[in-house]
Amino acid sequence: MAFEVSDGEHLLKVEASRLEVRPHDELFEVEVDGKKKVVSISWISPAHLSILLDGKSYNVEVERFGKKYQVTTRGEIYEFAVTDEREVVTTEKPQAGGRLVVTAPMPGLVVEIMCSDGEKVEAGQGVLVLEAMKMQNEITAPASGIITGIPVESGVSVNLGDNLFIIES
Amino acid sequence: MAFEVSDGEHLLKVEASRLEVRPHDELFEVEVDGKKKVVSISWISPAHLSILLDGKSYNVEVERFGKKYQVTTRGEIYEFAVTDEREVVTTEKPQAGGRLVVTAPMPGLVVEIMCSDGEKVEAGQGVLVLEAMKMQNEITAPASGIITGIPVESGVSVNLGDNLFIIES
Amino acid sequence: MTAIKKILIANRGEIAVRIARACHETGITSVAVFSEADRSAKHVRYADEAYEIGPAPSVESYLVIDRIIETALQSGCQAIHPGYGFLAENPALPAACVAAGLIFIGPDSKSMALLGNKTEARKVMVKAGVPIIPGAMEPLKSEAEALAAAAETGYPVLLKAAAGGGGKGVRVVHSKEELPSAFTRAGAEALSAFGNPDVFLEKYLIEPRHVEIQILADNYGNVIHLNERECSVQRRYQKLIEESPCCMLDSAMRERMGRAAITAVKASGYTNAGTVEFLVDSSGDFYFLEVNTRLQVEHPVTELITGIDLVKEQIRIASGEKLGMSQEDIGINGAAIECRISAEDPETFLPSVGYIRELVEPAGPGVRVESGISADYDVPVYYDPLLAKVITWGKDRKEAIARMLRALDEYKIKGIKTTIPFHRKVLVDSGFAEGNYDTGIVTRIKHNRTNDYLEISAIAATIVAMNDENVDFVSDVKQDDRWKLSGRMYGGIRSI
Amino acid sequence: MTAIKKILIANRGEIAVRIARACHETGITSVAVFSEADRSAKHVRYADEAYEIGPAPSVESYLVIDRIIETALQSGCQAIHPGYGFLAENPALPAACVAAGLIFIGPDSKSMALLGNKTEARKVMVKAGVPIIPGAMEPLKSEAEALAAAAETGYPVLLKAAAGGGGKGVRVVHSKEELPSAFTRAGAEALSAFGNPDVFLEKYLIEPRHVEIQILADNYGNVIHLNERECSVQRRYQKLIEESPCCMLDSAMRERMGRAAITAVKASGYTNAGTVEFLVDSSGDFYFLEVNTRLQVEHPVTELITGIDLVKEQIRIASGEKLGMSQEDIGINGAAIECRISAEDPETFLPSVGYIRELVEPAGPGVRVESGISADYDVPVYYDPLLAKVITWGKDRKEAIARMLRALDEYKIKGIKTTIPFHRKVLVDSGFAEGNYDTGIVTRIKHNRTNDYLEISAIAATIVAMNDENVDFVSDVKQDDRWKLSGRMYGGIRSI
Repeated sequence: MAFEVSDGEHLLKVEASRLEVRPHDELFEVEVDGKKKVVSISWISPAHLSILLDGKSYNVEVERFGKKYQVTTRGEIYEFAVTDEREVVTTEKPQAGGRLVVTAPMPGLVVEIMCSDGEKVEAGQGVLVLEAMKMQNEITAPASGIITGIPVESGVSVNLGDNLFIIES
Repeated sequence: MAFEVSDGEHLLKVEASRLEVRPHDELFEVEVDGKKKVVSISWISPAHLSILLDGKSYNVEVERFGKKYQVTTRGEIYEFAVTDEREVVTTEKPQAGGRLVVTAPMPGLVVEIMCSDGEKVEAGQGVLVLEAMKMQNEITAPASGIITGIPVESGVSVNLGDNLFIIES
Repeated sequence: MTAIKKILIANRGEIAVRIARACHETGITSVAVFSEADRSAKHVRYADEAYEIGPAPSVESYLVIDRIIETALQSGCQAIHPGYGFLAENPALPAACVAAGLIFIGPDSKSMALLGNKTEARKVMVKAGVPIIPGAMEPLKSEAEALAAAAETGYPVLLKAAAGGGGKGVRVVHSKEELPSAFTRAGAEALSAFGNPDVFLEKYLIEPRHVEIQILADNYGNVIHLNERECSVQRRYQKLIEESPCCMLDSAMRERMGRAAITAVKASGYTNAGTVEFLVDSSGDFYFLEVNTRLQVEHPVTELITGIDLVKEQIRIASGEKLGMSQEDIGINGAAIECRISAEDPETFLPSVGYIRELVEPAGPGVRVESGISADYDVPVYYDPLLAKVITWGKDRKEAIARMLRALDEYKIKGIKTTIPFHRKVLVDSGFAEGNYDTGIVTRIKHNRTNDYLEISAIAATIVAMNDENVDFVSDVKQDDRWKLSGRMYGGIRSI
Repeated sequence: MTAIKKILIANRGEIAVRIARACHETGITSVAVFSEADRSAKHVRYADEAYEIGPAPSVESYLVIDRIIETALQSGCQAIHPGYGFLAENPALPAACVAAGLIFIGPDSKSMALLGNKTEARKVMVKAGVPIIPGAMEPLKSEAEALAAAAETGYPVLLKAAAGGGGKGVRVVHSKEELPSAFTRAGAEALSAFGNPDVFLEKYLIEPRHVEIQILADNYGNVIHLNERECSVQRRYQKLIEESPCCMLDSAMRERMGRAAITAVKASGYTNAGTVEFLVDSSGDFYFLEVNTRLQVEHPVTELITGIDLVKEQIRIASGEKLGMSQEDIGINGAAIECRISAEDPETFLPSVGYIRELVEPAGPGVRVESGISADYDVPVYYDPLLAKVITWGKDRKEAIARMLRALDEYKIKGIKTTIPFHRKVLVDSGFAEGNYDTGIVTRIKHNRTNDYLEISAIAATIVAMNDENVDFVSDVKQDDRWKLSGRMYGGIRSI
């Protein structure tokens, strides 16, 4: 089965099939954009793979943050969406046009609401202040428009991904 | 339920019941030899407990080696057999009198058999040589008697606990 | 001289562990305190004793002086070490210690209060002849006063919490239009972080270098300095990377700054370990910024080049011993650098809290790690994002940097985002590599990504995604065998 | 001078990682080789490249010179670093390197062969005026010859593998009754471990101190020494703890031994890093033991007191550079100590192989760890039991020891038995603490256990046993909730 792997800039077509299971690794035949290679994969932990490809040794850490796979190796970090041919495996849902739901980028405490429901805001304008790890972080409007809902209030704790406010343009 | 905990020299009667489950620890009431105490237990990993007792903080590592619990804390190591009132939970089976089965104390390669089946041996006499991690280890007779079986031969690999030879006295 | 046999550590995280380690090495019993959220934290497990002091929010636990004093007394401690942050610069703690008959491991309440009040401190320095940055000498009472003071020194200006430190509650203001809202926010942050809304204003030097001098002062008037630390790699006045020696200083300038630091310390009657911070402009003129009346986060770089254990020296001074060394005994051996590892997104610096499911700390030649975390640890949202520090030593700066890059490559903290990738970018920056940088460096660093490992990373993402989705990507291996295999590979442990 | 851009590391475990780290810091590409059993080992994951070279037994992989040379050539390496053990003292490897146009990072084949042959080496030393231990100058050809030689020097005597080192194939024989079987076993071990059955005999000094001198020699006749290491904590001629400086040496004796070591090196035409081992008797007389023609396991203690990275120096010398320092540049900064952490029962020293399911390495001030293991790693039965080393530095010996005790307390290797508890016993021994010890110390150390933590340990064992046996020891918490709770506590990971 072929997968499409995208970091936003590049799109790679990756196909992988296991050739052999050995006591300390698995051999895969991998086809990337039409080129075939044999790679050895040793799972050090569920998030940590040792990969040998053409003799090169890569410690690759793969973590899932939300719907993206974040891959770290040799100090570089890539974030990928991975989709397969048959169906969408993981992908961002496209934003509904004209209506933006802004969610909490981290858990924290809402310490101040700077705008009111129905207010017109400019892109970049501060809407509320979220405190986490002793830092006050101003959450700004990602686009100009009208605030059509603020489901939180000052003094409330929110989790990562909780809705903070809605903007319609 | 009360347990008997023995390190060979000391026998302690320990009874534990959980008082409270909290987000980061569990409180137990523990009775040791009749004295009651409340302890806080936080499981850091399945083998690693953080215990608070009378304000003292103990990092306690508990590992099971065979049928014994080996407990390490503050640099001291204790090996316990733990038995409960109703039934034997873990204990060494008593040795069958007059017949000793000597097992491999570690995985290794049998590099030499120094006695033959039916031979009379003295306590401490070398019976075979087991090589592991590049060291040759002479396995000696734990008691005087007659070798009544050597189920291994030179060149054979053995695992921890595999039978090496039998002595009858 | 009072023998200190037992110390309460009024802190958490890596600095609490650091202090407990010094206790362990000197035969002193260490007592940890912890909030409800910290029962399984490393400092609780590390100390000899540990006592719960309240709910998770620090205002209800780590900041409650009475509770800490009471715990120290009940557990039989002779002394309290405050670490940094929390109560470390609150003069009420040393005062409460004196009242309770406890030793405070730090300066006395009076000199701490004097130096903690930035405007009072500046007055003392002016009097002692230590150069200061132009600005308002008093806290600003109103927006109008702030506007007037800014107009006098000229924009850009800095708004700083009078009780602050460590970059908290500091704002740069470029124009009078920005001033009103910045003044309100700075006051609110100052109140929230330090319990005191006072804010003062000073001239903002454009991209100076931040150079500080470590000092040790005993109770008998002996003061020495332990060389400088360069801390110009900052973001929003929060230090990120520190090093010693500073590339800009020659021995003459080091001596001048060291003398100024000693003057500052003597003028304020300060004792124990402390740090005199200066800003240095491109012409080499330096200005007194403030005295940090406590152990600094970055104290290990000084320890590595001098061989002196600063926490042990703090304890010795607090117990009434005289300094065991003089200025001539202090040399510079090689070079050291520190990177602060925080639970923050390496590009946006937004906090990243969560569960650490894999932790591999760097090791090997010249690498020191000070860490407050462990594997299988939930990073709480309540406290500072600093997780750990890596400090490397080299026979010269080049070797120290090479070792730091190696250490960062070895460091694996899985489950949350950390600033590790940010540090790599700074270390390979040509300005940093040449030692030619200032406090503007962070805004100039490019976050360029190479595509060298795009393909291998895409392959890895694909294989993990297939595994996650349980895609049966082989026909000749049964699903059962596959899991058995995985079980073996993860050593019988797997996610549930 | 040849620029070395890529190095094949013909080793495994902690030393392979150590060398790869030096490569990382100097911009050299590192190439690991591995046996089938080592695919997921740390050195394979650490290096930039890695190639499989054969089945698990080292005679079929790490000891196959042709395979290693071929791998070096095919991967485009300019040089091979042998580490210690395996092929490190086999002169066939440097010879094969020369034939293949590769640089061997170590001495040339000729001087290695000369010094590797203990009897030839002794002849050279006698000629150069370096004092040696009385004994037979030739390998023993028969039991009869062994008996005759022993009778001449007088019992006790030592039987040593001519090609040996590191305590392998060394036996003490107290009487002529013991000699025949010991002679047979020593020959067999020598053959198995080094591929050469030759054994020679020397007078056994009763409980001397083992003191060795680290040297560096370039290809231009420049030789310096980097002070001594005391390695008297040994069991069966296997070093367990090493330190520098040695308490017994004053600067005059250090200079005499250093000069003797330099003489030994020059007399044998040796280059690169090496170690001249001496035995020192209670009167302070010292005797040449052997030259270890490679990096030593214990090289980090020298690195910590001199600030010199010995692996980098090895690479520089091998690439044809002159020594960048002279004898006057070498000082002693503080004190350092090393404990070897092996997969062995701490009382019986029987090997303990198995699966490492939890690993916490020590850190903090003055602690260096060199490790070849990681969590979730199966320790293979095929190789040396050395897992890791802890090296601590202190401003004096007392601080170094205190830090080592702290480091050992922090070290957690769960799943197998290790020598960590043994080291604690040595460090608190009064003879060791006073620096007054010799090679007899290990047999004198008591393995006394205190009962201070008996009760808390019994409580812990009970609770874990109840958990293991799934005893429902509460009525008010449902079993389901309990597992949910445990799942949370282990962060969603639990044993299956």
